[in-house]
Amino acid sequence: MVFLVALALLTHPFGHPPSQMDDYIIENAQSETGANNAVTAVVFDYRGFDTLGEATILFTAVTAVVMLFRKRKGEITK
Amino acid sequence: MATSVPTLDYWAPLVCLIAFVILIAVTYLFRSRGRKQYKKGTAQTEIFLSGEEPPDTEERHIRAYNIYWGFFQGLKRYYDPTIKAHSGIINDYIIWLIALMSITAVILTIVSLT
Amino acid sequence: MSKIVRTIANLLIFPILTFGLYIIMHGHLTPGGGFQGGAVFASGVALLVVAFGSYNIQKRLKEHHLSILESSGALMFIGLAFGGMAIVFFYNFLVGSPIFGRIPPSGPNPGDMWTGGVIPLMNVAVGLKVIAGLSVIVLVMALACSKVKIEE
Amino acid sequence: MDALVIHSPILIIAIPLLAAFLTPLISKASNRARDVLVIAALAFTEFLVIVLAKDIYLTGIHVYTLGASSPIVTIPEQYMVPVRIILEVDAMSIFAGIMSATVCLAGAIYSLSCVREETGKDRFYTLLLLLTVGQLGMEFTGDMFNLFVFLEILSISGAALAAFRTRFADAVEGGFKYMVISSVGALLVLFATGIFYAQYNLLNIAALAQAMQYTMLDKIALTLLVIAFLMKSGGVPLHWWVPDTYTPAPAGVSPMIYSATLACMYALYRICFTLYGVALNAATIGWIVIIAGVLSMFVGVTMALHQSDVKRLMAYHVISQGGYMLLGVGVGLAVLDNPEALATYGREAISGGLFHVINHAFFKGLLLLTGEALFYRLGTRDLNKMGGMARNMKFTCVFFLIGALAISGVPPLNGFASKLMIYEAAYQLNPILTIVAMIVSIITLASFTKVFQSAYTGPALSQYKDVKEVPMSMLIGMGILAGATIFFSLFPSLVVNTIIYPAADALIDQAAYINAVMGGV
Amino acid sequence: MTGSIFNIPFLAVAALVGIALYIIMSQRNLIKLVMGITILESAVNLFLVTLGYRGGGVAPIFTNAPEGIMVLPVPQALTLTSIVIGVAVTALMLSMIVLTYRHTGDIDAEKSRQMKG
Repeated sequence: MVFLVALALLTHPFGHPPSQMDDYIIENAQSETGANNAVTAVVFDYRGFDTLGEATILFTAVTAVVMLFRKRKGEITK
Repeated sequence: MATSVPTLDYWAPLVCLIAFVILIAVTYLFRSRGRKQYKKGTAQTEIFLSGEEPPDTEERHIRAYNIYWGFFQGLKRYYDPTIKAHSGIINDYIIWLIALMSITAVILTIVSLT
Repeated sequence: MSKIVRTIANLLIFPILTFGLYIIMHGHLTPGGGFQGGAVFASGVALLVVAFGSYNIQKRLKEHHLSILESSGALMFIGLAFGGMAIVFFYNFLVGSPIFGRIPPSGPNPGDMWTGGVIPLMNVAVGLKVIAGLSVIVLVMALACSKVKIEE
Repeated sequence: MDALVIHSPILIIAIPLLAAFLTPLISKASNRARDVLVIAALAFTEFLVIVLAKDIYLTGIHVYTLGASSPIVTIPEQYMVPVRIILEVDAMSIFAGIMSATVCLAGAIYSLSCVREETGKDRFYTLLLLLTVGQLGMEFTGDMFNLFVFLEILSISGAALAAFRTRFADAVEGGFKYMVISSVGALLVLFATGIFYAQYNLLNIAALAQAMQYTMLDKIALTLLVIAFLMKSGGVPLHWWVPDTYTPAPAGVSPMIYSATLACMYALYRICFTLYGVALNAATIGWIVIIAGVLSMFVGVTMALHQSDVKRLMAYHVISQGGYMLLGVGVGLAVLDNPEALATYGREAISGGLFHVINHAFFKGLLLLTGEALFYRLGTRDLNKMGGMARNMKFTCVFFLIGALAISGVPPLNGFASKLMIYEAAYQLNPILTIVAMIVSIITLASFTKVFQSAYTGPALSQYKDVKEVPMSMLIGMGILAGATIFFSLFPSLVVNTIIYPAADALIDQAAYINAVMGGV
Repeated sequence: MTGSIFNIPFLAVAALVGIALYIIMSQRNLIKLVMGITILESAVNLFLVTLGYRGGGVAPIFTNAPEGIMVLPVPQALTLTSIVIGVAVTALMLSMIVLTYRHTGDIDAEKSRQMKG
């Protein structure tokens, strides 16, 4: 399986990615969002919803960890 | 077989329900024509087991493990390996995943080659 | 931990926290942003936990205060997203306004703090969230694994 | 009202999310306010889903571009491809959304009294809302990476909820297994997303579907996606986690984890039909799905028959009934590139599978709730120790009977209607499939007879003399699902014509999905 | 370097995936299992970041940027997201292992299991 993936990946050229979507972002990030950092522009503007989801995941994990280690009534039962 | 009638065009649950209600009504009719001779609280309503004492209430209940015992015994050759495969070890789950993934990838590759 | 570790931690903690805040504030200009800065800040908290022990830290830094901070960060973030609701969810409604509204010239430039619309604010919101969130995780897991039984 | 409809795709996701962020703050003030907030948020979501559904059936696919100058500008001016994240809601998505929202509402109402005795309820409700968000997000998104993000939200909150009763060792174990399985699955999805991005520099599903060339790398991505989602939707032989996770999960949550499983099944269908669509080697993948479905049905039901733990038994039925859905849709998938067969029985098969999805979400949710009602009152899940419960818990018994008869496909209940559709269509592809499906249906009835006999009938047992009926809100939660089951039973053709056929057509009609985003570019 | 057969980053990705899958399949220790998942995650992240590289490109940040073409920003954003997700997942799994240890006194997948069959 790994071999198959590796074989397939090797046929893919490295260093020359197709870039129709990213060219738009590099060109227009400054004028549309006003941010110099294109990565931040992507993170918070173009793909802001993903970041909201990501923040939600962190929130979920924190909630879950605190919930797992919450104070319990009584002892642990096996 | 050029066209087929959509299945739900001839499936009418209301008709089925009405038929069911009628059946119940007929059953009730038959039942109500029966004779009501027994009296509650007498020996007529108690369990008769060839004159022996019936077992306690608790023991009269057939527990879950008795049910379909013969079925499992008959299909022992299927059940033994299947239950063993459900090992509950997380690594095994992943091994199945990888194995199935490899098989699928190989099938897809072979199909596309031919 | 030994005295050396504690002294060094005392020395280092303020530069680390300041650096974290700097990364959060300048996320729209330089590499970094809310997540990275928050992680730097939380690593400072982790350093404190390692140096002084989770029990001592927990007396100062209550986990439910942190979780309130985290919720407010998340609310601020989603509130900013709702702010663009007049047009569309997540619309960058501050571009062109007096707050963070300037638009930099295209191409390489020295950078201006007051650009980016809602992005710097979102960075702060996410930064708050990540600081609180990662600190809570570190603290709670350290407490759970410590020998000092304070829950039960 | 108009603005509400336009913005409803995002509001359906954002409102439970906002409520989830608010819950920890509100619950500091009052527990009562928290309960009201949770139920209100879910009820409002349900209302929005229905409003949006009505509009979709009238006007077609809704798109919502996040952060653009207008929700319907999917592609920037003078440009060829979508750049921003786009939510795309068609009849299939809203069908899954209706299912998820309803089940989650019922589960939340049921939970109100079910977890009353536990500590950490603030966290519980937050996670419950987040689980809802994850499902709805997965169903509505039109973006591969966004799909991955919501898949993770769903997995983490689901795993945490499964482990909610941390005082039991098996709860933690179930949660851990679910987490490992889902994180591996999600990483496979992410890897596939990376492969798509490498080739086409696109992340949007519609744009990818248009650009799809079915190269070698695409085949590998297809394998990764199909296997990952097959695992998350509990198909044999990747079903192992299902019983482990469902058994110890708290009651109100089990139906929600179940609808999360169905959301993953939705993603599987979306990948096969919409993302690959005409480019797909449909017969091969279709037969893989069919074989997985048949195996799921058979292994699931035979293992269920053997269980003595009431919730574990029902968890194995989750697998087995999931097989019906895979079979139904798989039959449709296998004939996707054959228009004549598709029109003759393919559409019918897909509709049957989808109808079974929503039917099963309701009656299996109901059954899981009744199983937990027994645990709530008796403190045990072991069938060997139960007996005579129909005397003490009359309503629960009635609800159980409705669910059990529906799942076994006894007419006139809705399980029969959807199974009939699957039988008829599968028979035209291969009669053996129908025979297996019928045998499985019989064994299903047998296994629920076992539960009914050993738990509800029999003489009253002395140790359970004082057992009472479960509290009101648990009955309401079960009542909602039972009501939906009966409604679907009595008016199957109404339901099928209104929501199932549009959903099936939306699955088949790949071009419409692409056009809604690409605008015929 | 462009178009050469030896695409070292992709080879590294494949190697990491192989190592990770081997660990997940063979190690019964739950902590090692989590390590395996983390390595798998690193492999995927490396893969994503590698996709956005353009030969000789600079970071896509305009503040005092040197002249030249820029690498693609989207994969970097995706990787950022997936790293944070990975942290969350790992934290949750480790917490569950701690709880498992408290309950059963063991972190072996076989010895600490409660449910099977």
